[in-house]
Amino acid sequence: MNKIKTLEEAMSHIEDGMSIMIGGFMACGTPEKFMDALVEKGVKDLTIIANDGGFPDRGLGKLIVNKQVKRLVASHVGLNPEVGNQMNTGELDCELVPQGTLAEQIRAGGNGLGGILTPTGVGTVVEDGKEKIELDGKMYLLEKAIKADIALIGGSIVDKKGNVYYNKSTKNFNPLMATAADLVIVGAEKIVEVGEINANDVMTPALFVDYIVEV
Amino acid sequence: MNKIKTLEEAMSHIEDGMSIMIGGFMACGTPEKFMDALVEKGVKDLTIIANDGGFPDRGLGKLIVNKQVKRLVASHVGLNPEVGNQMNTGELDCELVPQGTLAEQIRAGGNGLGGILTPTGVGTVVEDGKEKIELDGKMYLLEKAIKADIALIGGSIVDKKGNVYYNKSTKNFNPLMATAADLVIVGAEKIVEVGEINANDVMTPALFVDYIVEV
Amino acid sequence: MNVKEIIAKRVAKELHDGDVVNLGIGLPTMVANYIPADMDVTFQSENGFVGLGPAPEADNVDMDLVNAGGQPVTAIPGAAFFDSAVSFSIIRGGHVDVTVLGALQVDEKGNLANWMIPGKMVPGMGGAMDLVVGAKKVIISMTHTAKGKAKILKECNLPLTAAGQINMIITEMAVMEQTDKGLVLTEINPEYTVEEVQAATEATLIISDDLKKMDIA
Amino acid sequence: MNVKEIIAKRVAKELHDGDVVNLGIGLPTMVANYIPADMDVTFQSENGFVGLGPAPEADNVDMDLVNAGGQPVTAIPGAAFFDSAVSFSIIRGGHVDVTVLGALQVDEKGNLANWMIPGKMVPGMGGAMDLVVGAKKVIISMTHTAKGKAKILKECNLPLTAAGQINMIITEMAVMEQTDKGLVLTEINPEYTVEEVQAATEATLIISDDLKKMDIA
Repeated sequence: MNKIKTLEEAMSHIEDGMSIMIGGFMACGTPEKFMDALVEKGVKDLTIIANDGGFPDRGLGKLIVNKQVKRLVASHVGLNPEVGNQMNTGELDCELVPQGTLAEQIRAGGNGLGGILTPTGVGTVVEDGKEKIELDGKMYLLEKAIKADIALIGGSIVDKKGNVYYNKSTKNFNPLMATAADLVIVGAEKIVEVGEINANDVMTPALFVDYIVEV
Repeated sequence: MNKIKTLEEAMSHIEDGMSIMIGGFMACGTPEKFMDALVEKGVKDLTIIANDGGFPDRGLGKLIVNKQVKRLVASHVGLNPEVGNQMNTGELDCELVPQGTLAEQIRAGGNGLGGILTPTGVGTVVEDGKEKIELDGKMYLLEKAIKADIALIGGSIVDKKGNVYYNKSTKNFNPLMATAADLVIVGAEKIVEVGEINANDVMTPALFVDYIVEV
Repeated sequence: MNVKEIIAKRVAKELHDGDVVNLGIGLPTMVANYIPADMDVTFQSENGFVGLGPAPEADNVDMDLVNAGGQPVTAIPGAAFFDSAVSFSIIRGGHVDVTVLGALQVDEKGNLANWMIPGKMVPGMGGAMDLVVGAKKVIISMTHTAKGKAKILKECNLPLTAAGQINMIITEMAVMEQTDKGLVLTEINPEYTVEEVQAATEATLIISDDLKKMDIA
Repeated sequence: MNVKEIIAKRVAKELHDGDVVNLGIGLPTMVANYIPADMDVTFQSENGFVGLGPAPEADNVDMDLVNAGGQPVTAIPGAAFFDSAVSFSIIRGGHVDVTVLGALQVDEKGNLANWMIPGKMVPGMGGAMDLVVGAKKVIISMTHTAKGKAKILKECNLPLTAAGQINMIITEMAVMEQTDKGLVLTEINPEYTVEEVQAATEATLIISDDLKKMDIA
């Protein structure tokens, strides 16, 4: 099982209309080469699930500027004005989700939970259309698990088996998304031999990773 | 803020009737000196939340043999026959919980979720008395968050600020329990200076830890 | 081969290159002995790691590294340790390809009972309920009967571990697959007749048109 | 001091030795400048770490280390990095002692609106909804009015970030604490009268019996 692929091989699995989780936080930890490859490939009508809308020229923001995204699920889109513009024109359907809720929904999707009960968003528009459950006198929203067709994550050091190590604040949504998609592709800044990452320090076990691309 | 305490100082916070989470899996990762100290101290009527019932002479099993436990919440008690004995005599109230559910309940307790929806236990006695929720055609049990007064966890390397690093399979329930109790006491196999654990590799951030005891 | 070896060897044939596998305590553990050397199968241990290796030499025991039974083990290169929440993310989330467990009882509806005998033995379910619900394929490996009494029933009467989650049952007498129509006998130990297998089974077996012989050598 | 400095310095007085603090983007960030050197306050950054340090020198920027605004920062010794689920375990789980955020509107019921102006500006809530629900103490730090219009209202008319979660409001004119009875004016900038503060505030202020002067030097 050789998981190491060329950028082209890996991106060939991404098709129009797919749902894609993209790791990173304001482009930190986002596999930038994957963004460029998707822009070049021109796949469209994508549903993107990510922390934020990136910047117009950095991170997944490029896909939005290039009008490849039909739907965006994110917690913050303030640093990419193009998101607001396309929301206003109706070109982009954008669902805003509290960041901690989004993290839990993706985690739940990856670990077989149907959803979680969170107090976040109670008494706000976030609760619209959702089941509210009172437990021991406190009100919670039932937030459902999220999964995707593809997860594109960025890893700082990846061994040839697919074990991933994230440096500093590049971790963010990457380990969560690695569990929650049918096909997980890691953009590796550095590929090392199996055993070079201390087993204690592996942050995403190899079993979650399908393909590795050196970026 | 000096978090480093003597064994006696740390154990002085544990009183009759308290609920205590004890880290470890079949005694691996359990702070054994804390168990011995509690046996010596003789606190009783404890509610213990842990993966298992330990062994009669190792791990939290000692507390059960010494009849200090009123209630045990655990996933497996087969390796400590004294649990079964005390269940039969009515001395011990033992609630058996699927291991993955217990892990999620403790995690939920530590992170402000009211609970989680799991498919585990549907169609079994585990569902008795619990709310069942159907989502997208699949049935889930609503399992509520668990918290405790005290968490006793074992850390392999702990810095003076309280950042914890767990070696190999000692991790198990320890990082989860560290988030879910009012007072968290770490038994440290080795105490190092702040900064000696790489910030990437910290497994329990210091903010979760109240006291550190060298064991 | 003895009974356990026949079962373990047959279970091993269900594993494929690249699989992530969780083996229950006892008989299922023996399956690891029958994996071809060139096949890349990763063993998951629900106490918190993937990359479970064989038991250590007596002079090389590390008590920080145990399996889900609390026994010292080893880890192979490329192993990864994690906490119990991540461990069950792997299990419940469908990232385990095959789980192999023992059973007290199974039935023709795919139900499994393996965690308690009321009033007698209550070891607890440990990770079994999550494994059975979460793994892509659930294989029950066990002796066909217990002290002459059937364990493959029309309906379990012990408390269930999970309802309708079993995919395959492998015993020393036979291999049975759970289908919408019921339990299909797909392979038989050539030392037994179909009638003998059915006689040792309370559940009604559907005999496969393509009934094969189990390898018992 | 200018308006922002007055506010940031006053907010800093609410922090205690050992506190874990999350500072919102913008004005709240300035609070870090007023922490006494001998006080151990740990800053949490919701993108995934505790132990946030000051901005790096221009020649020492590490793009793997950014704050929740995507700007390069540094980490102090003893820092710890984690993923977004753990980050919000810290936040939602009540392990953040104080969160300091800006606001578009607040009201006398402790409600906060700071994440959107319908039809105009929809940046999203980011981590704010979780922070406000989860932190032990929620401090709103903001200018008292916006272009002469009151921001401290009887009732917010923008979409809420959270209902009833605010504990304290600190502006350049005053310090107000949320109580069961309503918004209590506890400190006032000596350059203003109580009447002037009330005039700039739509909510009805309850004047503390022990009204103190804000330090504006």
